[in-house]
Amino acid sequence: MTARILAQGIAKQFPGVQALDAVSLAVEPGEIHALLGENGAGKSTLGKIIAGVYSADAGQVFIDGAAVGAIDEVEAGRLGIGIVHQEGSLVGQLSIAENVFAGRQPTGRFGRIDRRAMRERTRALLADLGVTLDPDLKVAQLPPAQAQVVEIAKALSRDLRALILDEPTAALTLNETERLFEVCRTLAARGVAIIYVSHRLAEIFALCHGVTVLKDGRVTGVRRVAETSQDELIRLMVGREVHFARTTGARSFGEIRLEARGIAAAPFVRDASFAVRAGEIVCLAGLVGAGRSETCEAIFGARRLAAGEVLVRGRRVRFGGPWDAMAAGLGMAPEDRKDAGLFLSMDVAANVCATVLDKVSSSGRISSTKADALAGRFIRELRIATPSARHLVGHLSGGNQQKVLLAKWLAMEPDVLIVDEPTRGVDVGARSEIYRILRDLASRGLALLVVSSDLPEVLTLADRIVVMADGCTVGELDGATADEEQVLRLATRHTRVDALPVAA
Amino acid sequence: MSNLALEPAAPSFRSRAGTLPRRTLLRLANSRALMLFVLVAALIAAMSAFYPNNFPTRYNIAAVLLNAAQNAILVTGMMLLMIAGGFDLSIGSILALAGVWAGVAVGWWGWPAEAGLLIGIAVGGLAGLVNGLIVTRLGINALIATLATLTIYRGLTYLTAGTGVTPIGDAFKAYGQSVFLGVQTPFWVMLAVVTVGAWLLANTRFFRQYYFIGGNARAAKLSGIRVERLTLIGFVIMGLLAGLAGVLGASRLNSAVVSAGINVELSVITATVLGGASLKGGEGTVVGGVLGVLFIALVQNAMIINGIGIFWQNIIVGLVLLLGVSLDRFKHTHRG
Amino acid sequence: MSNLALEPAAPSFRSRAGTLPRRTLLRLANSRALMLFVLVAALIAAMSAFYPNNFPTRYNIAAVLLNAAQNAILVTGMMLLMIAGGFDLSIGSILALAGVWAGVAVGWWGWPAEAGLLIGIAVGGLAGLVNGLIVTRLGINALIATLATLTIYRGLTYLTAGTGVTPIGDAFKAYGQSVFLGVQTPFWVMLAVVTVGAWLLANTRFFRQYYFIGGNARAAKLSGIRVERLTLIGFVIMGLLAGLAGVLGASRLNSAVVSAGINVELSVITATVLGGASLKGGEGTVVGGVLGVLFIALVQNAMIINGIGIFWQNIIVGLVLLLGVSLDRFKHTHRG
Amino acid sequence: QESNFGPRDSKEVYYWISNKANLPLFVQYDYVGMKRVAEELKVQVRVAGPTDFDIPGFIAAVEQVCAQKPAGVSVVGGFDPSLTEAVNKCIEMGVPTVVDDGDLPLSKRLTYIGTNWTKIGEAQARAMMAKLPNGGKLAMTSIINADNMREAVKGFTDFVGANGKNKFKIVANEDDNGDAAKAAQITSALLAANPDIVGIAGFDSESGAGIVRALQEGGKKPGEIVVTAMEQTPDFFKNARDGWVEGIVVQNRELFIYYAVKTLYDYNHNGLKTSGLTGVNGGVPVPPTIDTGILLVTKSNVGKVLAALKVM
Ligand SMILES: Nc1ncnc2c1ncn2[C@@H]1O[C@H](COP(=O)(O)OP(=O)(O)OP(=O)(O)O)[C@@H](O)[C@H]1O
Ligand SMILES: Nc1ncnc2c1ncn2[C@@H]1O[C@H](COP(=O)(O)OP(=O)(O)OP(=O)(O)O)[C@@H](O)[C@H]1O
Ligand SMILES: [Mg+2]
Ligand SMILES: [Mg+2]
Repeated sequence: MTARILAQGIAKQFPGVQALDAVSLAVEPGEIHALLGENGAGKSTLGKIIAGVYSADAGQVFIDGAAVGAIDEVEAGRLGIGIVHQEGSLVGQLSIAENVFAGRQPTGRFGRIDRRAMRERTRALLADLGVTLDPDLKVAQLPPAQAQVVEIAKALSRDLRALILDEPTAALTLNETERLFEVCRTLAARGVAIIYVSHRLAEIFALCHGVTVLKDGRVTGVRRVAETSQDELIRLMVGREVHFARTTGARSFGEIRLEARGIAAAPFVRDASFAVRAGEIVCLAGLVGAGRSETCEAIFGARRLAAGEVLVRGRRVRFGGPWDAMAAGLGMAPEDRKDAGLFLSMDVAANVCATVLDKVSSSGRISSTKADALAGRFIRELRIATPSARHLVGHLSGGNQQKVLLAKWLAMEPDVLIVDEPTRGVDVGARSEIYRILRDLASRGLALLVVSSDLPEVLTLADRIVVMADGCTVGELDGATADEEQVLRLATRHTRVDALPVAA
Repeated sequence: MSNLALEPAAPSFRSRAGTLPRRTLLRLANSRALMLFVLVAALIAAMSAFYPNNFPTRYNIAAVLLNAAQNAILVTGMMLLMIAGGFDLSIGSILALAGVWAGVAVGWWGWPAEAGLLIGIAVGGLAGLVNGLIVTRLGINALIATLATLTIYRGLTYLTAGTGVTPIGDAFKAYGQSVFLGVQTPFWVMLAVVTVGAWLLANTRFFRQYYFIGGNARAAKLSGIRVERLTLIGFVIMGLLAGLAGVLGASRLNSAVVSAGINVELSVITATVLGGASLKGGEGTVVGGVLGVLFIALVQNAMIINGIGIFWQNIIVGLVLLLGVSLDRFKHTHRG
Repeated sequence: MSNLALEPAAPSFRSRAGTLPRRTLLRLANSRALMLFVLVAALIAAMSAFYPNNFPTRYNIAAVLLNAAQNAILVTGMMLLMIAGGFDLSIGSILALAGVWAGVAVGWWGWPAEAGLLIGIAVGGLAGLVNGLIVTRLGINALIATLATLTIYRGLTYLTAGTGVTPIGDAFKAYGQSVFLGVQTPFWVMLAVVTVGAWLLANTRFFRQYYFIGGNARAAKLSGIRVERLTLIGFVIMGLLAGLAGVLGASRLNSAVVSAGINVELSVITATVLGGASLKGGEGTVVGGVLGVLFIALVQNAMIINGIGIFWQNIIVGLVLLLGVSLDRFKHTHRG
Repeated sequence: QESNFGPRDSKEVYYWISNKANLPLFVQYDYVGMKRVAEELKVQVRVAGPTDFDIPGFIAAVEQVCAQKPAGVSVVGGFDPSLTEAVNKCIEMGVPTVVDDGDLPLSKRLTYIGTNWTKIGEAQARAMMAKLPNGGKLAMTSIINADNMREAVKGFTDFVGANGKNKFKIVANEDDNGDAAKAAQITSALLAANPDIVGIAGFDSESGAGIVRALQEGGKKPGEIVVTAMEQTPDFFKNARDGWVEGIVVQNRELFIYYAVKTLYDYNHNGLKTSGLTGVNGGVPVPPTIDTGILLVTKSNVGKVLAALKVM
């Protein structure tokens, strides 16, 4: 049987980076093939070359044995290659239906767009993925997880021969992930070849047949999933052992640093109460759209509080904006790193220093020495893979961007740090690194509030788990003893405002 | 500050309750276009009530419509470009260049009127093509590219005919001066352009792509939309429309004026933004843009009828502009 | 098309290898500013070689520098705004308004010259404040807001003194006409403004924040940068500088003219973009902007000395502009 | 298109500097006089200045041209009093400088060559009032911020005030910005605002064409509303023949620069000294103003004009 997708000897260079070097990859029809590798290993680049976004410097791509020359996105679509981009390809101002059929809307007479058909087909595609959304909603109004589902629906809206999924589940919760897997299996059964990129090894073992591991732009191993182990894959990827240990035993915490009492903020947060103590890691868990991110923004002064109060070190505070929150010792790494977190067209050093301009300046004057030193420190400590501190952040791989985002807030040395989805798109090595850093910070007395939709992550990190549903905090669990089921039960329980077991 | 703007009012497909007219109405709702429509209607009503003998007369209405024709044609093209996140400052010069070429062909070389019209429009399209090539091939941003061609095309206009061409010819002027249902040809041409343009932009797959480009060019490209090619086509369309406006103007005055269209880009962009476009791109409708042109034209007409001194006219136009764009901003803030 | 622009050259905290001049040179390298510097130097060398008796004379150089002063002052403020992703179209009107107020205060009311200068600058700052409030408080985008105030301020200028004020007074004109080292005061004021502005923007923490705002306003806000307040301050600074340019101009000409500064916004924005700014924001340097002004001024001077026919001047200016911005685009393409 | 005249090898260069330096009106008339005088005196005459309305650019051009120390400069002064200092600077640098078309009375210019814009306003008013024995509402349109236009507006207004008594009322003074299409738009609105309007005067070269167009579009008959205007293209004179325009003021624009360069040339070459007060600079032969006069073209004399211009 000829491979559905065959890439041979692919090389690709970016200024200062050899992203891919003689990489080969073969995927049979009906196979779900995992592509693994650290951040910056070149996974997305390979996917983009196959999908016609980039052209390779060397090497050749074959689809069903036929060599495809220099193609662009349009041609790739015609060849039946679909791709879910890591960084998204949706236009916020337009409706879900239009995004799904971008440039390929079904048309009726006189080339007129057939909106009814477009809506119906969108609804059906979304239903396949287990989501009910009004196809007329604007994508900008969707929380990241739902946008991700739309992104997937968009790739599925064509007649596919091959599908590339670049970290499709980074923003998804369990439920949607399961649905996506089902869809993948159905497609595979129909003979579609799927390339699956993810940093979650458990997913690889649950879904994939074969796996190719990249490191620094080279293939370090090709395995059958059934014949390999997590440890082996990690070794191939990282070159060393990585282990995830749960927080063990009860640690001692300090005074209450941050407390939220009955917070409400438009449009989804209705009643959130919890406290974070010095040295403690509190994880805010919940389903998509539970209002966790908005709660954090409200606390941080980036969103207007409609009701309730925020206390920092026991004192009631009213923040006019994030600057006030920062002055009070709060920091917040937002979940959407492209839109809200980073300055993509600026370099690493500038991004790291954005929150601490006063720290890198003396008597009002920016000191490039200090800025360099600070950036250099974090590049080393967080092992950010960048050619230099002068590299534009927009050119870093997703995981490394995430590390820059963390660095930016660590540089501020806050008393209370809110981190929204700290490891979205981060590789296993870096993830354990980030966990280590977060724990380390906590042990040094920082109060940490972590929002995460990744349950294993919640269980690994949390000293205490606060669960939100429907804009309200609905319960608390002990981080050391809680299990996935307990969290999910709280998060999915139908709650009414008046029947809330609000945490003390 | 473009990146500080509040959330945009991009058109979207609303639910399809009811009949076609009702749906159209619904689509207008919550939009700049509706706001302008209300403002225009209110202004017409007020003027008709206070000046029944001056404002709602056949000649006055015809004159307002005729004078708005040029900008309404231009706004159709500008809206397309601005939806795609671009714009064209050189339209005034293109307009003059097209008019002068038509004038030279007919008035000096004695070509038939139709050939003159065509050559003018073609010159406009060519100028637009050059703009588009500079922007897409050389990668120079639209602001500086069209600022440069603004002066270049104006220079070419002077070189072509330093004194302009007057008169052009009787056959030629018929195209701009003949009257149909009480209004002159340019108005009817405008009506056709605007109607077709509005329909195409709102309904066809091809033009719908411009909303993607303006909304997020990178995402559009990843979605298989040929951003560069479409941008180029957008500039050519703008050029053709500017050429059309140029030959119509020349024909209406029976004179190809080298100084035609100076500063017209500012009033056209004003109307386009008033009509719902933004510099960021991704939003706006042709109907909105045309209502923007009409609104400004009516305000100017109203001020003269009211006998407002010219010094005050500037101030009032400015205030009205602020009012026009702030009304629905207000609504936005309330929506959250 | 702004969202199609290639990768921007955002400033960064550069390394400080070597001495101050060397560092400055390094910072220039790879930038629009360097490109312009080379172009300016080449033009000066060529003109000096070909026209030794006309170009490098004291009078000619003084005239070029003096005439570039107004735009160079304005470009400093415009650069700040454009770095933050905004801009101001009303500067020409602010300039006229400030000049006329100074003229009225000194020429009509007999106030002392210094009071006239201060009132003019204050009027400029106030106009800038109004712009800033409209943009930040009402959330109206900078394009339409300053287009509106462009006409409003011009209207106010006419209302203040319909015919302008000529002459203003001897004490007043001394501020714009006294000569120091062969060049008139406005040049030295410009030099001070530009030097201080360039230093502040490149080196201070406060002004560095504007790059972040332009880079990503939302991220800047979440990083604790007071986006709205800084935007407001940016508009006030622009207003103050426009006011300064206005009173200097009035003083130099001993005449407060109601039509001063018409269309100046376009040439200032041209120079700013030529100097490395983009409509998207986040990039540009004052040095670049000033070199942009100087380059355009020199090209115009060269054309006068060359005796190039005015019919060709537009075309040449346009082509030179395209050349200026495309040179480093070329480099970009090769890098990426 | 030519904008440098005279023999290329001549070392003696005179400049004519203006805003909108290639305005069709200039090209049509002033350039003709320029070419003529350059060839006659065997000197170079060059055009300089911005091609759009750009006062700073205009001033810059004056200063930079004078920095070249040319044989003489003529500055078109009608736009703005702020040119005064630039002209003074030229004089101080020793460059013989005159002003044409519109005056800069406060400057140290050697002389002003051109028409008296106040008289132009008066001439239009006189022609209009003669045609309207019963009086009525009048309106004006011009470039509102051009100095010479302001003089014309004042001349018109004062003449009507002085001679029209209570019969006439000026209802509007609008700004057409030198754009015929804008003038048409304004005229239409004026007709709507004042259905009983009897006369409209236009002071810039583009006003007349726009006014006439709007009247035609508004269904008026020739002469129904009395129009006075400035000369524009040769074709425009047909409107006087056909009755659309009552009077067209002609300025003899060719003479402006012709006499400007001649005056400068004489200043440079002719040894004549005058003893009169007019003699600046030790009695050189330059009168303080040279009025080229105006001609009012009406239906009665338009035939000759059309014949001379060879317009059918
Ligand atoms: N457009 C670009 N310009 C410059 N460098 C780039 C560009 N795109 C990718 N790179 C570089 O190429 C390398 C590979 O990037 P790629 O995005 O393929 O990594 P990845 O394996 O997908 O990482 P991640 O897991 O973080 O998504 C990285 O070093 C990245 O910095
Ligand atoms: N049903 C919905 N319709 C439209 N928008 C929604 C809906 N639900 C949530 N959102 C959007 O999602 C956000 C609220 O969810 P938020 O991101 O705070 O939740 P979360 O618990 O942090 O979820 P996530 O896993 O996405 O981070 C808001 O920005 C809101 O606009
Ligand atoms: Mg990737
Ligand atoms: Mg969230």
